[in-house]
Amino acid sequence: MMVELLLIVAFGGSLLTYVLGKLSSRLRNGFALLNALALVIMIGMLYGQEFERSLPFGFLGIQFSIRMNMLSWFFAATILGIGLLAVLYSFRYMKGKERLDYYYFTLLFINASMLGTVVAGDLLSFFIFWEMMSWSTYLLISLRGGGKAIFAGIKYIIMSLVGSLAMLVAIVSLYTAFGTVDIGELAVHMQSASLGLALLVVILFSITFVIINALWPFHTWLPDAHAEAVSPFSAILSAVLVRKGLYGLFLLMYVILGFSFLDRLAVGAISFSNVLAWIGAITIVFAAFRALLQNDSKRILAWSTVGQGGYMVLGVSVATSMGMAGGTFHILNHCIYIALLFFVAGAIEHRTGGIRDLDSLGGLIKKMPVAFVGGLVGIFGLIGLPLTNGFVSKWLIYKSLILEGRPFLAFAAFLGTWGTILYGYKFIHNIFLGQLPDELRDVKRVPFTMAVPIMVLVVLVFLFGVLPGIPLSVVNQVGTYMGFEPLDLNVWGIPSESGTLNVVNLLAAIAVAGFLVWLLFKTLGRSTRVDQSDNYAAGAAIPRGRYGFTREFYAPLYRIVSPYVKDFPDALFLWIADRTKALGGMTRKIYSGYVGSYVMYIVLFLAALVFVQLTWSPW
Amino acid sequence: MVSPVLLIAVPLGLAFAMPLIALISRRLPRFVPLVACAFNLIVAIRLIPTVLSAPVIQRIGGFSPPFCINLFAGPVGVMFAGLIALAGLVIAIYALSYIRTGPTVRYHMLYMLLLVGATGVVLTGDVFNLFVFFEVLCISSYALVAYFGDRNGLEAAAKYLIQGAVGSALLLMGIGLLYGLFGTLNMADIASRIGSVSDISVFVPLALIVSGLGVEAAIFPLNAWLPDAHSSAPSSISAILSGIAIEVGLYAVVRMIFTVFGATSIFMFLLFLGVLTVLMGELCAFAQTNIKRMLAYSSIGQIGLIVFAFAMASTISLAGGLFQLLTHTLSKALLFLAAGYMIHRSGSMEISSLNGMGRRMPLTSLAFSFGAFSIVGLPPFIGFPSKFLIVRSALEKQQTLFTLLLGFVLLGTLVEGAYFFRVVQAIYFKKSGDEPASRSLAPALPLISMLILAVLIIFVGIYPQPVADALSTAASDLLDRAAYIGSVLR
Amino acid sequence: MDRNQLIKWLEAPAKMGHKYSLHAVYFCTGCGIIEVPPSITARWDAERFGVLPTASPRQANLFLITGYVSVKTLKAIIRTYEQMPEPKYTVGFGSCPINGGMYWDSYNTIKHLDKYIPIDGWIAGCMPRPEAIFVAVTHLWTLIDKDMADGYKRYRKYYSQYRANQEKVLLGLEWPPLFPIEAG
Amino acid sequence: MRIVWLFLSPLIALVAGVLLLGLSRKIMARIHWRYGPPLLQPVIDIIRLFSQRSASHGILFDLGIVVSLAGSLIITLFLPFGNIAPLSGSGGMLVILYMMLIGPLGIALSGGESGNPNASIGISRNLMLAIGYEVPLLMVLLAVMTRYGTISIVEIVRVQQASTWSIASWPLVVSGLAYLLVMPAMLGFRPFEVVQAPQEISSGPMVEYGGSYLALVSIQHALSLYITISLFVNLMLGGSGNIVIFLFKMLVVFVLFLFVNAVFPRFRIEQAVRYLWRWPTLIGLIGLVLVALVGR
Repeated sequence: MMVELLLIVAFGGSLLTYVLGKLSSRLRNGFALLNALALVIMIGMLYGQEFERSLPFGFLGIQFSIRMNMLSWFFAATILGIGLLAVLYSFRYMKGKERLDYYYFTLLFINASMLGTVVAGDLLSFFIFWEMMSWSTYLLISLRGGGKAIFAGIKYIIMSLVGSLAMLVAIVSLYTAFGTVDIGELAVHMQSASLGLALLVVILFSITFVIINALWPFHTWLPDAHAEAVSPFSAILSAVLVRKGLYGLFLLMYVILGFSFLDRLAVGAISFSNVLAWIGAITIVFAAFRALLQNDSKRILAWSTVGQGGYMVLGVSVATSMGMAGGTFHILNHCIYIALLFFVAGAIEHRTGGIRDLDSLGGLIKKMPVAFVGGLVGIFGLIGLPLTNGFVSKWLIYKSLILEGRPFLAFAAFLGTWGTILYGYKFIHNIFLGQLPDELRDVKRVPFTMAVPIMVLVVLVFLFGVLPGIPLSVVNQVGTYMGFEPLDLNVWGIPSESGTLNVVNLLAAIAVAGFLVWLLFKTLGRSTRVDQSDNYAAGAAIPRGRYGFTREFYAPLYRIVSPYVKDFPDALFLWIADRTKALGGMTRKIYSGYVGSYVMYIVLFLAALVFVQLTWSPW
Repeated sequence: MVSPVLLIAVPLGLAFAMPLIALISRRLPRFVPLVACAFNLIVAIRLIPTVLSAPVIQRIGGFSPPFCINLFAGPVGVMFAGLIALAGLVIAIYALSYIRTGPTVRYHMLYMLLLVGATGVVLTGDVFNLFVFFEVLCISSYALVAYFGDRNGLEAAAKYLIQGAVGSALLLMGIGLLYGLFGTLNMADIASRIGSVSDISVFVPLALIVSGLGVEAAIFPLNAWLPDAHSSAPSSISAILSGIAIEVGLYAVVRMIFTVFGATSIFMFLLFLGVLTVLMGELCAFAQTNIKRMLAYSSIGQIGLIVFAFAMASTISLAGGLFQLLTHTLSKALLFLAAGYMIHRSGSMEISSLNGMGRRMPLTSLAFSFGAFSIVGLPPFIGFPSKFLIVRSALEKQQTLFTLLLGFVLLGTLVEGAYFFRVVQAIYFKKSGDEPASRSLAPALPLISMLILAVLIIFVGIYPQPVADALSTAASDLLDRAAYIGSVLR
Repeated sequence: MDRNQLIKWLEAPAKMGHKYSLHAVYFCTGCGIIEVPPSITARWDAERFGVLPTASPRQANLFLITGYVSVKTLKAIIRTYEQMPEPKYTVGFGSCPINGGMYWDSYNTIKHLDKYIPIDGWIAGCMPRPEAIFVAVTHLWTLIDKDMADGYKRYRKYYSQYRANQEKVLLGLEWPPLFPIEAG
Repeated sequence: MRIVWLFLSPLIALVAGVLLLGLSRKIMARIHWRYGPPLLQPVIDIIRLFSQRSASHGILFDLGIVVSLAGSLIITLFLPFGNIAPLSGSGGMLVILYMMLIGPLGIALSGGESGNPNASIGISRNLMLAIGYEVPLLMVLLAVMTRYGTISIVEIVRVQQASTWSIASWPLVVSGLAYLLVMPAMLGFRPFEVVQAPQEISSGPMVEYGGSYLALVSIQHALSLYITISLFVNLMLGGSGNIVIFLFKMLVVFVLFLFVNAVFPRFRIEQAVRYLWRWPTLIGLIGLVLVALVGR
């Protein structure tokens, strides 16, 4: 009964929030927070339960059912956790903006429908929740208004519509083949399915999930959408919503099809997982270099989201338990630090009056220390430095790739990481470091309700980085649910035979060495704090106003790589859209407005009928 | 046991009594359509359970078929009648405050006649009656298109009139040929004897009738009148035209092909025609900047979808087609009604003039977006189950051709989504121009009518089971020729 | 290295460090700079004395003012001197910094540089040869040994006067005082 | 015993690094026909710097340096040094790769905090150079790891001890060549000395460092010299059974690249990256393909 209650609370909560908003905004905010909190608590109580139950009602004779297991729980937990933080964060961020009732309603509604997709026990209800997720997301992306946001919204909804139509066809063909859409039963039936059907279904589903997971070449909706949405929602988008695609892939590959079947799909070296892995690799490298060329704080993060999706797919498609654990754990980690980074970018935006251009910021570390800590930790997690959570999952992914003898994929992954370092440092440097421009002298520090989510996430990044055993045990259960043998763990890491990971040694070493050096530094060195204006400028006093090197930070590298990392898919899709419009313009010419030709059409139609009859005589 | 004759007789009588009622009070005629439609709705609903068990054959003039004119109130017919009455009621409520200028009495009278014609077409069991009712329908709609009497309206009406006349002429010729062949006009009778003559001599009337009815049914090359007529008519009339008139024409085509001619082999032709219609309609709509023309073209696309569904000629596909028909009636009526007041507010039909409507007319905009989502076929709106049924039926054919054509249809749906979402964005997220975003609701009555439609859309979308069951019996009834013949010629 | 060297190292490492690693600001104030390249390259090789040109004043502890000082240059000199970390040593190279030299009557040349920043040693001559630099360096060593190279201490102590002189000639400075200025 | 080595090996690395630094100055002087400074000149400099009072630009300005030096110190625990590798059991090559980031990142953060454009330019050059040489380097490392089928560097060294040096074994010789080509860039020697180009950007990231900051940075520099070379020695020259031979190998490699350093002028960063992405990458790719073909 718990899961039904969960869904009821989620959907009802969103509606009720809207209604309360009409009464008073305080009431609305309070209730929204309460609702999100209640959901988190309920999902916490559901931990470890595993059941599948059919609901009393159906749809066109298809019985709805819900299921709860570690896989669903894992995703549901991420969704609700980030949802809670995003709601808390929104209070100050959205303050004074218009259409707040609408905003909170849609936000909670999206969370609810995402929850629905992960607890759905049959593909039809999965699809229905999925569609609700799509259009409600579309309704929230363009909230800001303005040309770019509008464009982002339409781009998103059209691509996701392509995906959902493909999925609809796939689901219905499954239904016509087996007369059921229940996931559990399909898993049984699929083993006896014909290859043709399986291939069709796999391809159609993969289109859907690749689009929503924004892998190359279907990534093009993501950067616009994430950059243009309001920041708390950007966090939700790239932390959890994009990862629904991976949930779908898990469902497809390991729950419905299963290993044996995936092997049957293989043609020589071209197997489903191989293709997927290479798509992931291309995505990683492409996204890393695209991110280098960006100059908008949120756009950088958006591209990094694209790239990280590639890592997860790499991990998942190397079907070893270690790779699987790496991919799954990376989903969690990414959802933590990307949300953190979007919160930070949003805080900067909020305080500096909506500045996202990296050229016009700088030196904010003195003004917004909390945001700086958040940003730094987030970037460290993104890079995957030791003692942050990103390190463990990336370590698992690299290692599984190397031990599986996939050096080229591993190379792509490493290269992506080094690209990440470049744009990550650019993000930190151009926003927080360097000289503080005059126009930012009176920037205020991050408000409390925005600082709390940031700090929570910072703590999580380090917690999961230092004690990876805790989340990995959950990840292990997810893996075992999908039929992988569990990794052997201890709370500090992975004591496996071929190269172990032991974080406690790292922690101790870094702590001791850091302490010693600090001691040396403090005892021997004597230093006086000077103002930023007291700075070496070849003997001259530094110019007032703006003095720093932020513009075209990696200019020589741009000059080298920019010809090779053009966004060809995007251009292609835009071209297609453009052509379609032109085609419509041409077809309109048929309706010339001259009635004579209209009558002629009627006569021609008759003539065509006669012609057909006389030629083939079908009637 | 109410008689189906009432469905026609009462509104007809009221329509002709309208001028007399007008003598009593100028404000009274506005309410007559309400009364009539409400009455029809009740009668139809009362009838549905009985006809689901067995069709009601209403003989007129005491003779027994084939020597008399008979009404055939099968499940399809009665459901259509009910749908017509429902749409008519809702739109009549809307019209109460929407139609203020011009010869209102004549408007309501013609409106009634239109509904009568439509009801007659769906209920009659006699080919010539079909023609007559069709003319009633068409002529009243010609007049209504030109209601405002402005240049566009008159031009559109003239075009509509010419093409409609050509269509009717072809139809009449076809019917004449049939009469010549069989010496009877009763559908069942013709159907029973259709096999007795040579194919080619059956083909000629078939071709004539299909193209004649096709004009009203707006199948691809024959639908050139539609965009002008729908876009320049008053919004209430646009709603009724694309919500009822086209569907009735389509019903006539289907009844003719399925029941009278039983020409199963024409389906493949219709299939391609349907797909072509979908692509044409959607592509043209995608290129429109005028909201009403866009909606009109999208109606063409929807008709194509329905034709596609009918032409697959399986129980599920027919049910899907009928369901899609219901979807289209409700959603498109809603869209036209909502658009009507938004245009009324902004004073222009350009999509760009709807920018920021969401703030100025929140409820109307909400209704519009419901309609749009439902037409595109997103859950949990009514459009989803119908689309689901159509896709399912196409895939159950288990043939590559059908799958391919389905792909094209879905492509059309994609384009449809593109332009509808564009409009929704314009309404909600584009900043309105110079005009201050002062919030003003549409008058109460139109809102009520939109509300009814919206509630229906959501409710059926969430709980489509009963509708689907009823429609599947209707579909089987439509498919089953022998039962039809038998039930009439007892 | 011999024994008393070692003892010196042990008892005063900092002082020895300053002696044997004099990193000079590579700062061209006047024509005298022409003598610096030969002194640091293979011909005379200043590096064997531990004298090395640095790129930024933050890293240096020796300031060679090579050649005449115009008013405009004085500002840069003061700025650079103030940015050097203490302890720091200044050497005026050539006669111009001492008394204006051949520009003694120019309206725009600073005579008596030591009115504006403290100078630990002078190298007379126009031009002095590179050997003179090494003479100066060895002389500076002895001064450091005797704690007489205390220019930076003087600068702290009499900062208000120095600042006053600087502002008089430069008509105001656009950076705040380095040390608190006591009144009077 | 292990505890002792835990503290001893960083110290040895430190001493070795500083000596290498002094040696480099001496040898460079001799190549220039100069007498050159005493061997311990770096030590004198460090003492002098520690005794100077310096200007700080903020907390990150201090922390960055500390973190980078600490990170560099820790790597010495993961690199086998002779036959001693106190912490190599926990993470292997991947950890080393990531820890090697901490040094440059720390300097980058603190340099950025200094708010001097020269520092920013230097850092951006540093990162660009890094991605320049990481591309071939990663190919080489992956070739080695795939060849020996392990990510543990101790294992790699052991296998080489058993059989032969990787640079002398068949498919890996190509990768070894690529490694040799990128070594100057990793050491920051000419022609890749673009990061702290004193004549252009006044020693780049270190422009604001004086006193103890500069001292720590130069110690870190010495350590990074040590780390880079010992990684090469471990991966390519088969490490060594005892410390002396190990240090000797390091010395040879170092002097080799010192000669390159002495005779080359400086690239522009753009030329440097283009070069690194052309020849070494090509050779590294060939090596990787060969390894992938030949297998273990």
